[in-house]
Amino acid sequence: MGYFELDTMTAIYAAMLFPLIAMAGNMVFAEFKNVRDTFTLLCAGLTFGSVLVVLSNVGNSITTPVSLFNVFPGVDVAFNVEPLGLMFALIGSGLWILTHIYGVGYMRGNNEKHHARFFACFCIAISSVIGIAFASNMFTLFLFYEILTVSTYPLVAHKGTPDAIRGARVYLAILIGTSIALQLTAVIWTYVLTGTLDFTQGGILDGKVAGWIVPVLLGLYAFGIGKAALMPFHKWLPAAMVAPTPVSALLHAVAVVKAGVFTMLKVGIYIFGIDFLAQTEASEWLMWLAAYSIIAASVVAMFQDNLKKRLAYSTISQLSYITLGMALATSMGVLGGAMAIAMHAMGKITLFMCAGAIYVKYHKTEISQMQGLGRAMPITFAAFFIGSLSIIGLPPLGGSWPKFLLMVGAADTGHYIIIGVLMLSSLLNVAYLLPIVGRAFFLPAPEGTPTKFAEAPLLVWLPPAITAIGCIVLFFYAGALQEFLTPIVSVSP
Amino acid sequence: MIFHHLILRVVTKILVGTIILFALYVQFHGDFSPGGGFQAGVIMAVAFIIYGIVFGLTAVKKVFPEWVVHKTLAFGVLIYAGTGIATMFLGYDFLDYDAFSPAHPTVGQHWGLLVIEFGVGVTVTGVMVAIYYAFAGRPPSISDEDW
Amino acid sequence: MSKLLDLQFLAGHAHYLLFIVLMMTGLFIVVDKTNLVKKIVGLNIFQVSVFMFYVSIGKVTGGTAPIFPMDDKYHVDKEALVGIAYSNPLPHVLILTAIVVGIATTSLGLALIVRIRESFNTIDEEDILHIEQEMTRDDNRKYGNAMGGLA
Amino acid sequence: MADTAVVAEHTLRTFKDHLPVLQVLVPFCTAPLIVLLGSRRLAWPLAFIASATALVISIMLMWEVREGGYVAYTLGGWAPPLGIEYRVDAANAFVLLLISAIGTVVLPYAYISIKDEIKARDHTLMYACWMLCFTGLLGMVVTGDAFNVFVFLEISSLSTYVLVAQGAGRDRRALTAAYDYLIMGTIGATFFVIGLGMLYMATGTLNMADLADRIADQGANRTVRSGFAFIIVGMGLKVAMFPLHLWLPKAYTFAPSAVTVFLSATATKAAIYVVMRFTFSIYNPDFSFTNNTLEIIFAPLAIIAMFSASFVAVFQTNFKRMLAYSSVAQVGYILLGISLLTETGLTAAILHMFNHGITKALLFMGVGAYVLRSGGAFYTQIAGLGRKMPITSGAVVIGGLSLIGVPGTAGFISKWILVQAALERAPDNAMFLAIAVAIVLSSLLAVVYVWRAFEVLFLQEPDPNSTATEAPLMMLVPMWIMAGACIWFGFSTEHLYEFAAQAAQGLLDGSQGMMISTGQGGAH
Repeated sequence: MGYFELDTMTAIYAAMLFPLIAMAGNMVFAEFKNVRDTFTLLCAGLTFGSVLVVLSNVGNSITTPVSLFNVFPGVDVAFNVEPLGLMFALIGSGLWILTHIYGVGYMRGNNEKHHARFFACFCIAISSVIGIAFASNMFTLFLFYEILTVSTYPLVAHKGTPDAIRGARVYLAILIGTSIALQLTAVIWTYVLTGTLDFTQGGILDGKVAGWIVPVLLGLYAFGIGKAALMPFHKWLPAAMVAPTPVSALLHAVAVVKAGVFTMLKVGIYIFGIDFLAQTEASEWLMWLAAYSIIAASVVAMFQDNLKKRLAYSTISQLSYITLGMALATSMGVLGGAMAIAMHAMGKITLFMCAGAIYVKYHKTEISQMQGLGRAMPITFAAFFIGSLSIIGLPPLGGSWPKFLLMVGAADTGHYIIIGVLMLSSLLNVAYLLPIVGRAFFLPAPEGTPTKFAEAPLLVWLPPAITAIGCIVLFFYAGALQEFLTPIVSVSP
Repeated sequence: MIFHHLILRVVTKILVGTIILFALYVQFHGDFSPGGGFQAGVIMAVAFIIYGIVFGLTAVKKVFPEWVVHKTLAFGVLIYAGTGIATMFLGYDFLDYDAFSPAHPTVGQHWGLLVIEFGVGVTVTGVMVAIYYAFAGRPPSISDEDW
Repeated sequence: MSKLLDLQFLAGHAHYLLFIVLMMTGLFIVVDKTNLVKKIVGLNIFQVSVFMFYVSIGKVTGGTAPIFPMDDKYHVDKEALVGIAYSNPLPHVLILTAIVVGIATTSLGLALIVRIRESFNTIDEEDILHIEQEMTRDDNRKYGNAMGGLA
Repeated sequence: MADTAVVAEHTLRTFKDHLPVLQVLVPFCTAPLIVLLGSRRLAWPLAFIASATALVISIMLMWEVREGGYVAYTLGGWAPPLGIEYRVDAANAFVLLLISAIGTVVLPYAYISIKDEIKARDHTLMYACWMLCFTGLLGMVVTGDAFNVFVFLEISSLSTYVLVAQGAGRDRRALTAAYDYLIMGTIGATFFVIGLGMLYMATGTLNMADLADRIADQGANRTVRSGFAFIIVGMGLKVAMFPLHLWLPKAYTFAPSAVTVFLSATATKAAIYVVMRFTFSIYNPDFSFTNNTLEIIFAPLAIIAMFSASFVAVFQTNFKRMLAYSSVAQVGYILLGISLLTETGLTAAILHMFNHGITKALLFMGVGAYVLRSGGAFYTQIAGLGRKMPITSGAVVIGGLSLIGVPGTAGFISKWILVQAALERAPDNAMFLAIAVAIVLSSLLAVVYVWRAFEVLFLQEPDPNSTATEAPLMMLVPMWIMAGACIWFGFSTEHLYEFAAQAAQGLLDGSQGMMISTGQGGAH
């Protein structure tokens, strides 16, 4: 098939271009909703296809950066492929298809306004996610990172209600604020110190800096990457829950937050270098902070009654796993973090989609209102159940592997307390996720709650079902995934 | 039109001509003795202004209508710039009067200077008269709309 | 300067002192007077001080006007040139330009004042300020609650 | 006729040599021509042709000096330092390009906006003034003679006062704005002249290059120093350097939209160029007093401006006024770049001059479009116009992002280089780390005030009985040209950057910078 003979760079550009085409399509066909949505779906498929082409061309090797154009001497917009980014791109574009289907069902079932604008911004966000995934230097990454922030703002503020606007403000203030005030400083500082921003195996800072600068710089990055929702810069995530569920599902369970932790990993691996971090022990404090985030966020999640808020806090704690993996500065830890990106994405999107399904059908947002709803929406809640198990990390579900790897990593470095932390957080996960399912299935339904089978529209319950199955499938392919990711930690000569 | 102040009017009528004559003298003598466009222009303007003061604005505007004043002052600037452009077309620098008679630069300078001073004079006259019209021509208080 | 007050020095720089006095007077008028026309007058005094400053720079002791003596056939007569010191004409020329600019500024300023007088019915800064504050208050009453939400 | 052919041929051969003077001459001749023809229909085309020609000329000049060195031109064939000399090197070629480009792009926009905002009887004179202002700004930049700078400065200022006063048709406060500007501007210009007088006393010359040499020879003495003080203060008024900026917000707010666009993008920039020229080329930056002025006075003032002006901008209820205050803040960035005294810093300053020029022009054009359609720039009046005027608002969004300095826009590049410049000096002095932080923090304030405008535009419900429709094409095209420039220079800056670096080098070489000669201009 001629299509697969696309060379890698073309495929990358294609993967970034198709969403933009889809956006244009949304603008053009704004009025004809069926044409518009099918067109977008088509583009989503093509995007995923091009990423697959990249996969089939490159496999898990690391390609040399190709510069699109030079911005100013020493800094240029360039792309390359490496396993971590490829995985991220796969997740992003793959789940986009599902989310789009789901989104169409949700927006129509919920008769929201301004569909065209909504999907258009969505497309830009996806495009910038691909850009982040394939960025080969910090400048490019930062560029798309900011585009992602700006393009998701209209999505969060979509409803246009005062509290939607307020939430969007918090969202923007924290993300832009941290990224400009801290991350940008860090990036430029790195550039001044090393004269380059390219992601290179083993890091670029090694030997360039020492002493107090290293932790400070790491801090600037860690807090500057607001999308990683590291405490105390996590508030935007709950705030962003005012957005329509598809947004929460794709962006705040997959694209945006994962972009954050992805950046975090990239910085840890390719800017600082694991070994450099290990010997300078600059990431020690970050590890403890992450551990704290994990526990604290889980605890907060327990007391949230609003389902989406609870999921948001759980996301915060799960993200800190990945930060933790980076902070452990061991290959195992990093691998664990990298895998967690995939696993958590799959699990969390399931949960969010289920939440959306419940909202679409019965307009229930509070957990306390969901008693006995399971009889009415068995599929949804089954999917929810699987998703939560995966988040908790019980075999035979994908979520169990990253936790395992993280523990191994912690054991390697002799941080046994961290193992305890991970255990504890799993218990907390159980405590705040399973009761939802339990209430839904086993508690008697109060008056007015429908009891006979009445699922949400097909387009709304199908995607979560698929992702739920995905959670199970991933469990068996975890080994392969780990294989696939190993090059990122093996320092090349 | 004011009819009193006989002496003023008679004297003015005599003076105006003299003033203009003097202005012309200053103008064209300016390039090798004190004087030149600026002074000449002001003196020339004085002739019109004094006429206006004594015989009223309408009278002087008959002699030297406002639109003509505007054209005049623009025209003077163009004379000035035109001279420079002419020298450029002759292949010399802007305002390099040698261009006018490469053989005897002094003569060239002489003519060039004469022309641009004339331009300056014309402009200054125009500007001075224009300023006088602008202020004298305004009734003390008038609402913003109807002017 | 050993002496506290060096009269010779002061005498030698009298024109600078004068220039400074004039300049300060002008500036003071501009800042202090509320009458717009007086401000323009102050501005003129201020500028004139600078003109004087320039002219005084150009003076060469015993120098005369820098015009070549000519014989009746308009040729420079060489022997008349001998031993004549000329003042430096350049500052004067520059100042001629500056004066013209000054005139332009003054007339423009006055023109503005006329228009201000026509639309505010006063040329006193205080009153104008009050009127404008009133206008701003009106604007805020009309459009003020347009904070586009809290910033 | 044979000799005309000869003349024509001769002219063609020397056209290139005349570029520096033509740059000024073309608009200068257009102004009286417009008055002379006195035709409302011809005024605009003439003005546009003149600006376009000026743009072409500036590009050709830029091309000639791209390798460094300079093009010199002697007026009236009097050799410098006696005669007036025009001298174009990388630095002023860059500014010339900025000014003429903005002037050319803005004019089509101005056609509609002026038609809407100004009484028809004033149009011809309006365009004449516009041309004079254009002439003055170009002249200030192109000339190599210190006093000539003053003359052109006054030409541009006087016409600017007139242009600002034209806003009286909409709001009588334009008159007082113009008057205040006149008083302050004249004081500034006069200070500048005093400074020049002192320089002339000390050196006996007014040619910039010559000045540079002689000052370098005789070193610093009291006259030279006080001259510097007068010049900086005088130009500071024109630049709207922080404590001297009071005229700017009022003038920009009440001037006609088109005029505001033109001034905001060019006037301050030309003045900043003069400051650069004097501090770096004429006054050798090695002089301790030059140094101190920059580090002890410029830098703090710049930072105060960045914060206080941005802070004030946050609380404005009028889009136009908000942008005016942000201009003061942005000037702060530029001055900060200058005060860093490194090549990177100066490059950042020059780049920011350019980027801020196009960004602000774009934003003010957007405001003008809103004013045209909804009759005012107050937030209540423009509420929800984002949906009614999507194309305009799209451009405004790009401009706003560039003002914040979001990656992918021009504003980001210059901010990046500015921070980089500050950080480069951090090792030897920790204060610069603080400065770097200050820069990024102040751009957070920009986020706040820009985003408020965005929310008003897009998230608020439009006034139900507003009849606002999309702006006419003749306005949209210039806006989108600027928007395109904002994006383009946000991605591929290398040539711009190299040229700015070139200019910075030229300036930093001080007097030597003005001595190197490759291209000698001037016929014969």
